[in-house]
Amino acid sequence: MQGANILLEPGVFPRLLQGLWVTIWIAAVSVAMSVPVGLVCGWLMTLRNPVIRFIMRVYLDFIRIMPQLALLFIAYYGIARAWNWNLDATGACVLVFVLWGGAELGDLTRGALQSIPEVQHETAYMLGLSNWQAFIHVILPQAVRRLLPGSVNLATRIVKTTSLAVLLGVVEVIKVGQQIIDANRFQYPTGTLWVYGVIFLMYFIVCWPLSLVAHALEKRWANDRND
Amino acid sequence: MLDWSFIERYAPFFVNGAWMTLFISVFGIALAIITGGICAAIQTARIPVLRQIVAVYIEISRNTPLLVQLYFLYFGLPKLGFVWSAEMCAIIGLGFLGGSYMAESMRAGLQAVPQIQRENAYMLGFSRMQTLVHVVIPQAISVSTPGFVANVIFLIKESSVVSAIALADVMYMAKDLMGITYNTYESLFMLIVTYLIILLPISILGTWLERRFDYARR
Amino acid sequence: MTETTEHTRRDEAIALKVTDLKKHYADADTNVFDGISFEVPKGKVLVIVGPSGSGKSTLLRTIAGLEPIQGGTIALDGRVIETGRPGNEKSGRVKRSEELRTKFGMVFQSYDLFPNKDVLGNITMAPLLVQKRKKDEVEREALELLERVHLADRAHAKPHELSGGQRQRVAICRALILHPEILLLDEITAALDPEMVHEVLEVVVELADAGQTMLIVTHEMSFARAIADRVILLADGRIEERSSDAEEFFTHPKTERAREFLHSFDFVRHRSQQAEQDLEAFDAS
Amino acid sequence: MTETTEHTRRDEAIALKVTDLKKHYADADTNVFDGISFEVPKGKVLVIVGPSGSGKSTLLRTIAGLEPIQGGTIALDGRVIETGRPGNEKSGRVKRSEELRTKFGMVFQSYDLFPNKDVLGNITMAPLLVQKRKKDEVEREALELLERVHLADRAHAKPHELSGGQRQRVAICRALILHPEILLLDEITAALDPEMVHEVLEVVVELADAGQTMLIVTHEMSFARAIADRVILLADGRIEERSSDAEEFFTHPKTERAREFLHSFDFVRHRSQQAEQDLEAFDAS
Amino acid sequence: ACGPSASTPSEAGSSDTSNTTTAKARTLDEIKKSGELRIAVFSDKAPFGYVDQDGKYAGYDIEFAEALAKGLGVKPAYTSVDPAARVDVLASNKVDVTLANFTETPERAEKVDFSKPYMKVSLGIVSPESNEITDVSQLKGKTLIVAKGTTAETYFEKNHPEIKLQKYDQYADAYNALLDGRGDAMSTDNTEVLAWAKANKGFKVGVTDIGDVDVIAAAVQKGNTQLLDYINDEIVKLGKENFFHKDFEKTLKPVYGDEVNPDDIVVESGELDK
Ligand SMILES: Nc1ncnc2c1ncn2[C@@H]1O[C@H](COP(=O)(O)OP(=O)(O)OP(=O)(O)O)[C@@H](O)[C@H]1O
Ligand SMILES: Nc1ncnc2c1ncn2[C@@H]1O[C@H](COP(=O)(O)OP(=O)(O)OP(=O)(O)O)[C@@H](O)[C@H]1O
Ligand SMILES: [Mg+2]
Ligand SMILES: [Mg+2]
Repeated sequence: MQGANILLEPGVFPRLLQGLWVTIWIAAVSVAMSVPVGLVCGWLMTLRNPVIRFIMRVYLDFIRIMPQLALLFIAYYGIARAWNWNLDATGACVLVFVLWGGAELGDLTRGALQSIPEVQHETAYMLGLSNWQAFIHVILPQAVRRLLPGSVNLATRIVKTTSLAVLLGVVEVIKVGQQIIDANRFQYPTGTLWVYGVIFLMYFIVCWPLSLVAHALEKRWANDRND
Repeated sequence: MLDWSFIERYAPFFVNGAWMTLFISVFGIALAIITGGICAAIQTARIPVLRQIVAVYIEISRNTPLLVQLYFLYFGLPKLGFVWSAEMCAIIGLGFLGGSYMAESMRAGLQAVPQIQRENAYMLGFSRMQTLVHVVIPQAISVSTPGFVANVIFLIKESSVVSAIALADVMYMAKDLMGITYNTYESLFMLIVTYLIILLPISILGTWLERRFDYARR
Repeated sequence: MTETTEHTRRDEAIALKVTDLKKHYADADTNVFDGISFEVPKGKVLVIVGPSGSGKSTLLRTIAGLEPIQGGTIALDGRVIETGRPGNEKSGRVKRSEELRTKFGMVFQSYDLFPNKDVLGNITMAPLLVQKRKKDEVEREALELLERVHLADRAHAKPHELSGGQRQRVAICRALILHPEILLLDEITAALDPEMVHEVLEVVVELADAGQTMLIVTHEMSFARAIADRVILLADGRIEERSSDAEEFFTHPKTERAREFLHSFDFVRHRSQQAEQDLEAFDAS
Repeated sequence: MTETTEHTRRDEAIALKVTDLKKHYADADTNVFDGISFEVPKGKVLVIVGPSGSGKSTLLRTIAGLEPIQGGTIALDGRVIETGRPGNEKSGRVKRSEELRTKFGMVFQSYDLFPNKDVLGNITMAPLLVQKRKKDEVEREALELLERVHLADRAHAKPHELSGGQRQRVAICRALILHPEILLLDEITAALDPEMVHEVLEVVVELADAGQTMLIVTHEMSFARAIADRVILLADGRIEERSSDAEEFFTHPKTERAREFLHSFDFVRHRSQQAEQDLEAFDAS
Repeated sequence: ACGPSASTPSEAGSSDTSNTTTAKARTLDEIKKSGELRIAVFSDKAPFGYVDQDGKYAGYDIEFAEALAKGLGVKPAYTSVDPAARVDVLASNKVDVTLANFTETPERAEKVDFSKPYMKVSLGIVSPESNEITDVSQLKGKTLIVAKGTTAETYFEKNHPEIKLQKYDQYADAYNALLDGRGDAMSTDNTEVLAWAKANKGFKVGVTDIGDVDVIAAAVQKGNTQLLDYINDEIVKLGKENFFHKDFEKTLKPVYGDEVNPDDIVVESGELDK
């Protein structure tokens, strides 16, 4: 058990935290950028135009059916080169997570918008509200409530999926852990257990509160509906 | 353009990789279903202590990435003396992760069966077992199927991570080819095609199952 | 509270007799009822009316064995089948033999057919599984029942293909095929569109005419009036008025409570009568 | 089809006049209605009754502008506000000015309050946003309206904290605060528990007494009888009977169709009368 | 395990097609202007390229990298790579130079341009003392651990298909797998296994030189002669001050001790037979 002392080595913990910061940074930027992308996608998905509909369908289905890791490789090794982009591994991660998060969030948005009963639109019309007023004051507030729990869950999934960044060579928390394991292999032969254990916990500590928030939102807003 | 002779030459390796992916997925998903079933049963029956344990398990499983779970199992646990093979780790990892997702969809199915259906069965004289087999489960399946299918696809996708512990699945083959031959586009192309071949039929089958078990009630 | 005693004629056999029934829900403050007694003679129809929350459904559910009772007894055909015990609130559905359970037929308000079986499957399931009867005999009887409720042509429809009124008629057949001693109907038309109410209630009337013992909870007063042999008005878990002459109850209720209750179903108040004072009240604002 | 002409007294101003209205849904085979005409005098109540699917809701929705019409005209206060054009089935809600829209107040069957606003917020939203009225003035009026529907104490409740009957009363206030020329009510009690029906209908009766012009669709015949100035029986998209004497319509309907329809709401058939033949039919099976 | 047997691609020999399009490399001027020379290095391959206790890059390759950047008057910007990614980071212009113990092979030479060498190696095999592998033939039917995209992988795929390879993305994983007994032996550059076995009790390098003697060099994107010329000049220039021997003293000696003759490893001025 003295392998645990690896965690007390000077520099080890701060470095892991730095690595975790990279993880969180990728996740946070991806989530932040997914929001506008997702809202636009969601709106596009509600349109009746068959061409747009088909494109969005293919986009969503492709993103959904491909493993995220495969998408990361496609983005990092394939797309960047084909389009002559200078995209580093971190950039590729963000790109993939935004495309993925955007598609998923778009689908959530579509679901939320379409789940609002037609009678809400009709009531707004009868009360003389303009389309814009109806959207801002009636539809959006309700859509957001239906959307939020699912979005927080999606954020959790994005955080978890950032772990794949290590396989593109991004120096995030797992990679830092591997470097530490490597550099201390001689003093701490059982360091692997402890370092991976700590990383495991770190992910849990980041994701769990998000799960709790999603749960709480779901509970809080479940009965805040008309039906 | 793509080099088709290259694709022809290496296609068999992707077939092998696909078998590995399926092998890991089938056993991993089977384990996930068993784990999920037990958890869902415990949650639905509200068994005191076990219920809390299940709740903790579900939170841990859902809030940590499979890759880290695998590293921990594959590289971490040996330091405690448990050396499991890569296949074993992959299946356990997938089962551990999938168990919570499966539990969630099964529990949703069980809870969606209205109490009144059980009451009807009681009034008609059904035994507990008859109620379960002929009334509760057929209806629970209807609600569980979409989530269940989504989970199956999700787990097969997640299995791409097992290449990190040296299991020669589809992803591993693609990485390998890219590393040795540097034919990136062809490798990525085959990667995409192989996953489409594995996942599209499952996705279509899933849609069919959803329809099959949607008794379109109300 | 006036608990008038009931006089059942000597020659009337009693199908169901409830004595001093006490019911308490686990986390509720007060008892739903604290001693209720009544009986249903064989072949007769007892209708229970009363405001929402007065305990009508609970009463049917305790009799059916879906809820444990905390006091009193329930007797079927002169045999006590259940005796209340205090403190068993949480014990769930009552343990009754399968045979005993099938002596009560119940139809609920919601359309609760088994969605995974077709009409015939719904009706034949219990006789086949529980009573182990022969398949062709059961199916023949099921088809006869469907004939009676005018649904013979829908034998192979799935529940979701039926209207609400059709589903309720199938639910009645599903209960009838077990030849229950007594049929318990809990607001079976409450969730129906108005024009379907009739087709269902007509079936019930025919059943009553054929001598089926029934205990009916309903909000349809004209139906209650047409079908009831006896009536009970339940309010706040007490029997506020009981009458073995249904016509009398609906036309000349004895208690103030019953008058009030019946009044709330009638809207034959003419505007002219009230207009003046209402106008004042309104226009002032 | 007997289209009796209506005789409106000279001194009655006409609030709403519908002439030769044609309505067709995009993918339906037949027209919902193919030329319907009627009028609602100011301050009067027109009740529309008829079996399910006869087009009652569609009629209200076309008048409200929620559905485009394919023929005929709709006139409000003598001014034609809409003229039908064939082929516009898919064009969605009619483009009407905000001012014109608020001249119609509508309450639907479903509880359609905005769930994200409290009671006061629901009522004051339109006057504040659309009419740009002063906040304190609007809130004062809203509270007065709530007083009238006996909900003054629930001003800050969220919709999900209200019962169905309370929600419908709030929905009525939300429509009233815009001072609509005509109030359109589409089966506003159909989704309510029986004892809540009364509290809502009472409010509507009071409104009628206060002189609010209304067009009401309802299945509650005793309510219809109590409130109607005129009645229309709609069936299969045609006006089968119309009467400017509601009492007459309910007691002595002229057409066979109306008799049939009204009959289906009454269950005052006595068992003894039918018992014999029913018994035979039943016991034989 | 009872899983499907995984035959791996390279058993069919590696392909020689090269039609990969590339993202245009930066010119020297662009590099100077940006103030950064982007270099792909290992971060888990002590003592050649690793991250030290303080989280800084260090090692034999890093010393050279520092010198290259200094010669241009810019700062080095390191990107950590996996062995398998070393070609692609160049092709996709994610870095300017790869300096990650990159062994020159004909296949690689088709995809990237190698500079003059600065090190020479052959492959070594490290195995547990208790079950030491002293000859390649002993490996028949056994499992050999390698890192993906290394010369060891290519060599064994091509020449010893009878040996079962277990491949990891990263060196750290491969070493860990050997420590946990997931394979019978591990192979990579002899310099590397020597260093590793010295530090890990219970492991021994039973085979020190299989395959040809290969050279290790810096690599740039195919056709980037401008940068390549600069590196070659720099290698010659550094050779004059015996830079790589000093590098050896500083980074490798503490690990190898006196057992290894620096001249067996180090190449000065890109001249092999010096
Ligand atoms: N499961 C339960 N737990 C606690 N209290 C309950 C439960 N079910 C019903 N109650 C309460 O018992 C009382 C009687 O309810 P019950 O449903 O029997 O009334 P009801 O007369 O059938 O009303 P309705 O006409 O609305 O169907 C009510 O006050 C109700 O709130
Ligand atoms: N959006 C629609 N598209 C096509 N047909 C419709 C649509 N809405 C209603 N219909 C059809 O139009 C006819 C009239 O429907 P409507 O809802 O107006 O009847 P209703 O008299 O209000 O019935 P209810 O009493 O059940 O409310 C029905 O046959 C219905 O199926
Ligand atoms: Mg009830
Ligand atoms: Mg309608």
